Amino acid sequence: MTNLAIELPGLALKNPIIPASGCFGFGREFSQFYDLSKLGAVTMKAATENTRFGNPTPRVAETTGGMLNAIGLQNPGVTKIIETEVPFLAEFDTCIIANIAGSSLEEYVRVASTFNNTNQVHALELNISCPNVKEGGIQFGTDPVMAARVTEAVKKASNLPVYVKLSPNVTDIVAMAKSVESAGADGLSMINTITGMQIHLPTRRPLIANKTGGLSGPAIKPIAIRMIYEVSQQVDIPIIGMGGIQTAEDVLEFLLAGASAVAIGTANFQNPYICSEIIDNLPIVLESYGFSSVQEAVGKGIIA
Amino acid sequence: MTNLAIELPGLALKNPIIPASGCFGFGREFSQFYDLSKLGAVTMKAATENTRFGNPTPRVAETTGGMLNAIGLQNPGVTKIIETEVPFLAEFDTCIIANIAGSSLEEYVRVASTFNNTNQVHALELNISCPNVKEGGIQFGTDPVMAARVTEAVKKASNLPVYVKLSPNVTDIVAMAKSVESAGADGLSMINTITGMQIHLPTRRPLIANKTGGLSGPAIKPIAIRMIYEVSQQVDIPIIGMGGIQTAEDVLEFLLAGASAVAIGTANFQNPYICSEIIDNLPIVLESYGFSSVQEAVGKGIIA
Amino acid sequence: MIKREKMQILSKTVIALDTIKMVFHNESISKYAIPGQFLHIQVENHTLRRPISIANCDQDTGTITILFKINGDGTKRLAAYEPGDLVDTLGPLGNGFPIDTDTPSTILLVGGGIGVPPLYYLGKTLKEKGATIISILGFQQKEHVFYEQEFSNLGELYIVTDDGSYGHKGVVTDVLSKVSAYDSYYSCGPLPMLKALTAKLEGKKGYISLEERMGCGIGACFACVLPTKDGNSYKKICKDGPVFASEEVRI
Amino acid sequence: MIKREKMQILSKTVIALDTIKMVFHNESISKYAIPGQFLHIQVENHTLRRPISIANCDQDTGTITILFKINGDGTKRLAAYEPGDLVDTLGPLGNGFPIDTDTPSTILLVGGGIGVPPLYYLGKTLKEKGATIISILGFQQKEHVFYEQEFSNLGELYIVTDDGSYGHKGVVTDVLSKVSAYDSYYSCGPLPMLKALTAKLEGKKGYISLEERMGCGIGACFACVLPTKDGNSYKKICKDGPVFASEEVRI
Ligand SMILES: Cc1cc2nc3c(=O)[nH]c(=O)nc-3n(C[C@H](O)[C@H](O)[C@H](O)COP(=O)(O)OP(=O)(O)OC[C@H]3O[C@@H](n4cnc5c(N)ncnc54)[C@H](O)[C@@H]3O)c2cc1C
Ligand SMILES: Cc1cc2nc3c(=O)[nH]c(=O)nc-3n(C[C@H](O)[C@H](O)[C@H](O)COP(=O)(O)OP(=O)(O)OC[C@H]3O[C@@H](n4cnc5c(N)ncnc54)[C@H](O)[C@@H]3O)c2cc1C
Ligand SMILES: Cc1cc2nc3c(=O)[nH]c(=O)nc-3n(C[C@H](O)[C@H](O)[C@H](O)COP(=O)(O)O)c2cc1C
Ligand SMILES: Cc1cc2nc3c(=O)[nH]c(=O)nc-3n(C[C@H](O)[C@H](O)[C@H](O)COP(=O)(O)O)c2cc1C
Ligand code: FES
Ligand code: FES
Repeated sequence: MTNLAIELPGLALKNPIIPASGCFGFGREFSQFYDLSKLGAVTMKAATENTRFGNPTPRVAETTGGMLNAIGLQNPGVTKIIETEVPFLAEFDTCIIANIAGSSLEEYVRVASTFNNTNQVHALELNISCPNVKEGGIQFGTDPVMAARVTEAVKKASNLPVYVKLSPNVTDIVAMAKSVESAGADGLSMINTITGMQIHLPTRRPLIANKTGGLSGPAIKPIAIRMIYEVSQQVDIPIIGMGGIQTAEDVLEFLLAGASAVAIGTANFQNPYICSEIIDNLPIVLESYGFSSVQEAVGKGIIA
Repeated sequence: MTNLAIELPGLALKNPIIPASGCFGFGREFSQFYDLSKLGAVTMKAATENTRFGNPTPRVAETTGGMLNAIGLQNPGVTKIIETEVPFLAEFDTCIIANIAGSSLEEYVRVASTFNNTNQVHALELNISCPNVKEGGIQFGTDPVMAARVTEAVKKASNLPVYVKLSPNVTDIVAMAKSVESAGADGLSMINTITGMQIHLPTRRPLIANKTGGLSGPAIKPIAIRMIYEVSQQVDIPIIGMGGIQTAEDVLEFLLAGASAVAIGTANFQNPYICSEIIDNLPIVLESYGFSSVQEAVGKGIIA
Repeated sequence: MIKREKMQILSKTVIALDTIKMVFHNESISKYAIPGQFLHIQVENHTLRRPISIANCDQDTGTITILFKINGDGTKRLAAYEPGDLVDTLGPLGNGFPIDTDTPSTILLVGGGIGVPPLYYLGKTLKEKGATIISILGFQQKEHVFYEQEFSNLGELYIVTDDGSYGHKGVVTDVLSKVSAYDSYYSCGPLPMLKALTAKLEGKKGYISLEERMGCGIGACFACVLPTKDGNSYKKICKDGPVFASEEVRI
Repeated sequence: MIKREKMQILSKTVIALDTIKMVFHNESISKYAIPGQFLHIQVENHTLRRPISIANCDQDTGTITILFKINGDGTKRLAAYEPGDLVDTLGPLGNGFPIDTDTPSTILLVGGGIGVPPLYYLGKTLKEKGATIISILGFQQKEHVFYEQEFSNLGELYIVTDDGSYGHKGVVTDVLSKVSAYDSYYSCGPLPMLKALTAKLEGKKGYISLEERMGCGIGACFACVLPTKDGNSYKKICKDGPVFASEEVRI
């Protein structure tokens, strides 16, 4: 029996498969396809202090091997999420990760501390890397000093483990990771989307109303694997890896690169059953490559 | 008659189509497929001071929508290139761009000045962005101060127009572009490849002997378009755009984003006739979107 | 009940310029689909599924019909599939047109271009339930016209083309004055058409079906939202729509 | 003359475990291809072409045969093509085996696994030119064995399998002592096999065909280089090879 369980700060995962923030809503829609109790955890759509309506549409566009999105953090606000979404997810036997975002350090702190009052959320994911909002978001994610400051402030305000979600839009991802590690991060999530743009020829306008959007999907997988490998060599906190995962084989590649668990985003749009199917396939794939547990595969790439 | 010609510093291009450095060798192999005089220009494989043997093999790997490469600047050295390759290319009625690389500022300068002695090369492309060599290369390409220094030194040493080839592996591409512009660059080439990695599951080793390689192909096109757009808004020197171009429609997208000419890399491997075919299709595509010349389309994206 | 099904193609026909009729066999989706709902179709090597309306459905034979226009790479690839091939589909998605079956009434259908398809299944269903159907269908040019026979079988029909190359010259709103009296209208088509129509028929009871580029198609990704009329809230086209009461949303 | 051709598939046969024989019709490539050359094959939705050796060629009928093993996604997709389909191919590429036709001689062919294919076209050609052929073919297991009949038609044949499930148990070098006298050898197979063989046959005149992951396949991208024996220079497998004199390169 292949052991899929893995223990991360605050997250006793039955398996390493987690739907990625923003690609799974608050779980409701996917609960009609399979029992969410099957999942290692669920990461909720980003929460901000107040209701946000997000960017104008169109908000998504297809690219070769991937897609762009500029949703713009649309969400009902942290209070409503705690009132109506968290209780729904808490019915399932799975961990809940709250993805939090803000336009200022203070907003991050207020959103984080609001989650203190619920005992149904297991960890926070600090989204300092959303490329799709005008203020906040990505600035925190591209400057190591700013990233450390917001991490430290949120750690102080929260009683939950904090995973910092890193942006790949940086020159030195290792510097970012080290900076938030020393600021007290319990873990890292990486990577968020890469800023991109596409122009529609007939109208000469960007295919996304917001001009630029975040690139996700298999196209970015090699970039994710490289960054996770580099970071895992230099930090001691665990990594939740993501970026283009579509199969259980991809999951193993992320584990070998140094991730301890993975998140699955874009693939949910092609196949709403994807997380469930990967959980079914993972033991077979692990075994066929000689691993008897997830834990055993973490960081086992031979990268001399 | 659609006018494909475009005039850039040192380069009176009959059309905006240029094979990208490293994807076309020194033209010999492709000259068996079509007359190289058809091309706007040819960018040669990178030249260093001495012969380089490059990285161990495997040096390429396929990814979804793209590929990784880590050739490692293998080349016969600048003197041999001038002796044997430039005269071959000079037989064709096309412009020649010499891509130059080095491990130190001094090497860049020596390589650049060696090209002063030939009057067959029309411009230099300063490759400060090769992610596949241990020293030099990418350091110059990720630090605006270093980039400006090498640009300035090469400009001083050379009597040719200098196009600086930018790396996308940076937090702030606009800062890089502005920095080399004020250092005297005559134009920009962008983007070079994005550093990535893939792990082969059966061996648990990277698919490329050098561990990481540079990601190219359609997968990176949205990143290229975004960066070219951003930079073109902030600099006054022309841009040679590249990254995933496969069709004449793609070329128009790059022009709309702000490129004045384009380079075609990875697509040459799938179809050795690609540059020739794109040159044939470009007038039709331009016309069908209402442009009567290449010049007219440059920067005409409506990106409010 | 949304399902992910491999639907088998029974037939493929070109019914107008770049316009394809494709009939599938699938017991499950054909059983549940109601007029106005759509399918989210996966074509090979594309990241995102393509939303396509259900143009007809037969529970007895277990068949589903779609009509689509070759627009970009995805629909081009879809059009290249052959009878016998299986197509990965998520459906039926969204809320259909509300069908008031209590009082027999007269219904106006207004379709523009590739917005026509869902109205056929709607008209057929309404007629079966006893309603009188009047249809106005607008197309660019003669070569784009399709389903004329099918709609004229439902009742009174007006066809308009932008250039007058077939039927009346003009846009759908130009013939509104010609049609007999009706109780409510249902419309699907390009946004400018829907804007003009709902403005002109302000106060009339009406339902419109909207399009937006989609990610998930099931309400999870927030790609396809639009504001409600009051601007204080929003709706998801894929889940809350694609059909909305005309006074409900701001278009 | 390298050409880019759409080659039509005439037939497709499974000849061993995951091993496919595919016959194409193409007048142009079949006219020029010599033993040891390869094709660079484009499969849909893959960035890079796949290099596959020419296993046989018939100028009269204009046919070309390849034998390939399903290895990863590309060869899996290639194996899914059907007779009648057109396959985008660049070829013939590389330099073939040098064929010394002046003095009739005895030739040893040593093939391992999916290195066997080019040796068949070579053996056939050499035999036609009057040479005596001895072949040693190594496979993993019984299920992998192919072209036994074809090679035994050429002459003396030894088949070895790693596990002894067919023919001799062991590796190709284990049966070298059994074969009759020969003048030179030609080999293609996995690198460890080629290393062992060239070491054991040091001093003998021999040619080996090498593999490396390729970009362009025509000598332009420097993806497929290997050092010459003296270490002072390099060769491109796609253009200078894939066949090299055994003393020429460092493997
Ligand atoms: C609810 C709904 C029902 C529809 N019903 C039909 C129908 O019955 N017949 C028909 O021909 N078309 C219909 N459409 C439009 C159809 O979805 C698009 O024509 C199709 O997605 C274009 O895909 P493509 O790959 O050919 O174009 P591309 O432009 O290459 O597609 C790129 C991306 O944009 C999206 N996209 C492009 N155009 C549209 C559009 N108009 N609406 C939504 N997304 C778009 C694609 O889905 C894809 O994600 C419907 C759209 C919606 C939202
Ligand atoms: C000159 C030459 C002749 C060959 N002749 C044959 C033949 O006759 N029959 C046969 O079955 N195989 C042959 N091969 C090996 C064949 O090219 C690979 O099996 C094939 O490319 C694998 O592709 P894939 O998509 O199935 O595997 P993947 O692993 O998915 O391929 C990923 C990438 O790696 C490359 N690659 C993987 N394995 C090899 C390999 N062994 N050699 C070179 N590139 C590789 C692929 O081309 C592709 O670019 C030959 C290789 C070379 C270089
Ligand atoms: C439509 C969409 C919405 C997203 N929204 C969020 C979000 O709210 N918060 C966040 O941290 N990441 C968000 N992401 C990023 C994903 O969580 C993930 O990091 C990224 O998409 C890479 O994974 P993938 O390639 O598997 O999609 C979003 C991605 C997509 C495609
Ligand atoms: C195999 C290979 C070799 C390359 N070698 C060089 C090089 O020597 N110098 C350079 O400036 N860029 C080099 N590049 C980068 C390309 O010139 C180009 O910037 C990049 O590949 C993006 O374009 P594409 O997506 O069209 O390939 C190389 C790219 C590839 C794929
Ligand atoms: S498409 Fe995802 S919410 Fe509508
Ligand atoms: S594959 Fe490009 S040089 Fe050999």
